[in-house]
Amino acid sequence: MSTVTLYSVANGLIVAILTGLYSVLPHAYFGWLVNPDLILVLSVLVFGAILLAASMINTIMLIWYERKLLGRFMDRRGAMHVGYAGLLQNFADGIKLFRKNTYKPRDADGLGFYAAPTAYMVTSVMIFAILPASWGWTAGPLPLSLLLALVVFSFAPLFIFLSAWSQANKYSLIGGMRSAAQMIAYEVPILLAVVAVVIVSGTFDLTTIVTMQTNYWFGIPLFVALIVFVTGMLAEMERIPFDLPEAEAELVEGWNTEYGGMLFAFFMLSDYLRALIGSFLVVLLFLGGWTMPGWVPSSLTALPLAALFWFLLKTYIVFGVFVWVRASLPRVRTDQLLRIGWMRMVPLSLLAIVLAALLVLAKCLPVLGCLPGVGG
Amino acid sequence: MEASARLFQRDLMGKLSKRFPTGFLGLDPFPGTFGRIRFDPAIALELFREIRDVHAFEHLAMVAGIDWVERREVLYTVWSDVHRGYLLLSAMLPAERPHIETATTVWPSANWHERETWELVDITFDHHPDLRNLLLPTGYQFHPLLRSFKLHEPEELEVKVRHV
Amino acid sequence: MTGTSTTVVPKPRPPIEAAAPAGELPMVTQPALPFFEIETLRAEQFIPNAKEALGSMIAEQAQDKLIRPVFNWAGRNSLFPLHWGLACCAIEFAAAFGARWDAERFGVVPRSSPRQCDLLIVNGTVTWKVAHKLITLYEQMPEPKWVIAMGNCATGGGPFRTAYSVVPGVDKLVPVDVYIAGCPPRPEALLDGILLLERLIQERRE
Amino acid sequence: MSEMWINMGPQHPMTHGLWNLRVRIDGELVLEVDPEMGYLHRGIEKISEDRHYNEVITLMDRTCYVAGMAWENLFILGAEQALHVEPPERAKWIRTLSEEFQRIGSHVMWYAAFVQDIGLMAPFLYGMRDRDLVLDLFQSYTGARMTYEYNRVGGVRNDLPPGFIDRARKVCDWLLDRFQEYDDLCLGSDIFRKRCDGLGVLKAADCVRAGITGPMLRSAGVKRDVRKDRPYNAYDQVEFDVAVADGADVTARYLVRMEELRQSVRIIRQCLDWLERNPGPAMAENLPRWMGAPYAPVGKEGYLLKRNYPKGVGLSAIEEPHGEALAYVVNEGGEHPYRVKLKSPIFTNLSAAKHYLVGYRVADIPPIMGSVDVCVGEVDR
Repeated sequence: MSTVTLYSVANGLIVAILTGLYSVLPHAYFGWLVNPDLILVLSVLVFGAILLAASMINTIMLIWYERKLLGRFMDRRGAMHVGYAGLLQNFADGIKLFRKNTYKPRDADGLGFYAAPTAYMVTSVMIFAILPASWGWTAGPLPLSLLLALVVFSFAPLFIFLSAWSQANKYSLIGGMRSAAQMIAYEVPILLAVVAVVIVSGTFDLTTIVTMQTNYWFGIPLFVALIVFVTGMLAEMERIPFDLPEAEAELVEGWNTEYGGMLFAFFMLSDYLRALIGSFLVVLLFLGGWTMPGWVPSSLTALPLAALFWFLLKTYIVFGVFVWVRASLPRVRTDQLLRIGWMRMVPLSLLAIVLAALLVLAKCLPVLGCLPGVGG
Repeated sequence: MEASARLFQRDLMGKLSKRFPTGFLGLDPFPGTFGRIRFDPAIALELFREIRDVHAFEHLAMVAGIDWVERREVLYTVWSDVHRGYLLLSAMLPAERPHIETATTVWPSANWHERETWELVDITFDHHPDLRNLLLPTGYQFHPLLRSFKLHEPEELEVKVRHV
Repeated sequence: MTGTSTTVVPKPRPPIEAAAPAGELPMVTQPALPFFEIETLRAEQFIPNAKEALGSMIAEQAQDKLIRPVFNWAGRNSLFPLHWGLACCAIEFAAAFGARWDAERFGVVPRSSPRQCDLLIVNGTVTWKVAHKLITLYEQMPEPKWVIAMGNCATGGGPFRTAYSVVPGVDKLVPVDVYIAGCPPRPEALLDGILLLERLIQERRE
Repeated sequence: MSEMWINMGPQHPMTHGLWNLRVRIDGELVLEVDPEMGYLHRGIEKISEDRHYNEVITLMDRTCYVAGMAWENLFILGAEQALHVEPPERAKWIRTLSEEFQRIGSHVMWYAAFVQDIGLMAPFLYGMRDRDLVLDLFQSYTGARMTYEYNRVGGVRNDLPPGFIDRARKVCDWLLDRFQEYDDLCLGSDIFRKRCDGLGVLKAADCVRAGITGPMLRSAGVKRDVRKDRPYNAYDQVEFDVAVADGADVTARYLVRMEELRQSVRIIRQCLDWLERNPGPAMAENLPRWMGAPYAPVGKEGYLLKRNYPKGVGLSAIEEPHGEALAYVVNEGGEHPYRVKLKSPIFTNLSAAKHYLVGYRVADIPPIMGSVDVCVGEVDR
């Protein structure tokens, strides 16, 4: 495997610029330019900037994709007139929300009101530094990247509840309560489903997990875990049928009722960032990540961004399934949702763990590699 | 009108005049219904009970108030699933302080109808559980469906808007 | 640097012809200097931070030419109306978001919370009972915001203008940008009104 | 969480109109409700006293804006009774046809709004799409999508245009297919059944006591339908079944409305057959000029003449898409009605809100209120 990663690219870029500058400038005064600490800091910054830009653009395209797809499910066209096929629609929305004036409702708690969306956004973006999008698109080897990603992912209920409480609005308070209950209820099955993957792969490193899926996708032997994970992710992302916290019909826009302008944009963007993360995780854990099927000619596999392309393709297909679900299912009720979570999903995920353990014990996993058309 | 309906009408008239020798003022024919009972407001509650329990008019469809300038009429329209027809009950009230016993104890659906009639036609329903404004803002002091209340083009009125 | 900063605002240039006495040809054929240049020259002599004043003028120009068009473009293309149905026109309002007219093509997406909206479409009869709630909703919307009076009732009371309970025109309560005629206006008319508003936003200078 | 009052309205996605549902909740449990009406009170009954009979129709269209044709029919029936006018047979059939089309339009609109309440997004668009087809038909013979002003004292304004009947038949076929699709989307979904079964239950005895009418009453198993019990227009000559269900819950109301849609198509087909076979005038002849046939009087001289027209009173009842609606029209011999009293079915259905909302959860309020099918225009008038 090549060692060219996103971080190494950023690092190389910084090193080249700094050494170039250093070579033309007087050495006596500019020795600090080639200080390794400075290079490290700058590389991390550049890495972060690239990552942020890539994830933001991806998210905005994801919103566009959802709007267009949802339009098609609804027998209409979605955004059309801003840019080609409405591609610039979300940029217009973003700039407009940036332009709106900021305010704080009179009774709102100032710190919570401003801090919650920011923290929500920051934690969502943070996960992108952890998730590998291809063998090169990583910060570097992270042996516990899966665990770290899930930990950061589960911060959200805290911030949602903080924002819901600090708005001093009854609707958002109800929404926040629901959201917290829902997210905590669905953390458990998600983690248990991940345990099944970990049992089979024996590692918490996402890159290794993907590499192990070269022959077969984990989604096939761990089908039960896949179902549990996708359902749990739907709940974590607060999408229909589990979008109770934002239930438009009874709670006016749910827990972000009082937010407008840029803070609302933060919430909106974070929601889609989390949707993107959820799709990423499904692809990484169960659908073979960036590994390409065997029928792809090797000349294409060798192309520099082929792995990234396949990964994004899979992600968008998975997200398309989420949109499909959103277009065709009604919303469940809070008690039903919690009952599904605790009484269906948790036993199912335990079953998935047992199945995974049996598969490992019976040593029948390598057999699956012989199935045609399944994996690499 | 069908013969059976006419028969029922005559039967009803006989029974009611026997039951209420003074308060029952007559049963007028009214096209498409079993007729219109005129009654004295003093016997309102007993009449409602009688109509519902004995004659099986269990559905109160409408309560209407009409301002005849010198009098006010209050009109109840009831429906019977047994007889399949409407019956009108009408009482004339004086124009000064018109009031009648509420029908909510007999037909709970009268609640909002009477609130509406109270605020629009200014007929008070005694012992109503919740007589407050329904359609008009709380504290509106006019009764728009009285004949004395005239409508104006907006240009004839001065509109003062106070931002609150 | 001094503690206080004064900004020089260019005054509108007075008409040159008006300076000449009536009935007499002006002697000077050369055009006079633009007024604000004279101001600047004088300012350079007397005001120490005239350069900054000039810089602020340039910044204003840049805002005029670069930033404002972008903001106006964004505001024009992303109007979020408030999801609020008042009366008859609300049904046509909903139809405009249906499959046949699909107002989302223009980036118009209704939101339920006034905080996230920038367009109040008054789609129906406004009564005095709901008037102060309408004003509250309008005030809850963050700036910049616009109002469309959809239909005859919102414009001037419509068939109910003589009624005792109806506000004869919502412009008595909130400032209205676009009026749409019709009782109720067809969804095409609503879309036309929205496009008209978009033109107004595009030409906005503020 | 302690108890608190929340205001659902006047600007709230649940209300589908301009009213306010004050709810006292404990956590998610509803303890007490208090509907607050009057935000759309436009004084239609008062304005009617200042208008010519044919001008009142303008107001009737706007009384209930999703069922304008039904309210026109209602008022015209009362006015004709009060003015002692009998419309020709063909006008009655056209009115029956129009009312059934309006019922389809209203119920499909209800479907669109109701499924949105429980979170189904796409069917809202499907409902609006199919409603537009019905509105196109209305437009082809009345000229308007929602506010028709089509009925007149003594008949209807104009006859059906050529080619209408074939078009209407095609729309009927298309709609029947779509109704099946609606059922597949809703009844075929487990989540839908979970959300709606056993919700907002109001048993037959309670319904009757609370004065509830329409699909809500029939969903409790009471077979009361004004079209059958007290036929008006041409309903005594068409065949149809009264849709009833026995669940008395939200699902039952859904089933009743869906069955009514199918029955409406059945009635419309019979009407179309009759109208194809029987040409004739759609307007009564020899009407006094002030009655403004076939158009509303433009010049004043038409009805400023002194007349000695008989006084009269009319009580009309129709089965509006939402339930039993009544109009009481008093004619004192002038060109204006002396008093028009309208009774809206939703008015009483809403007044019983505490019977079917208390004890359920906040998340249940939108589906229950959706199944009541609130149109505030006719409640507040």
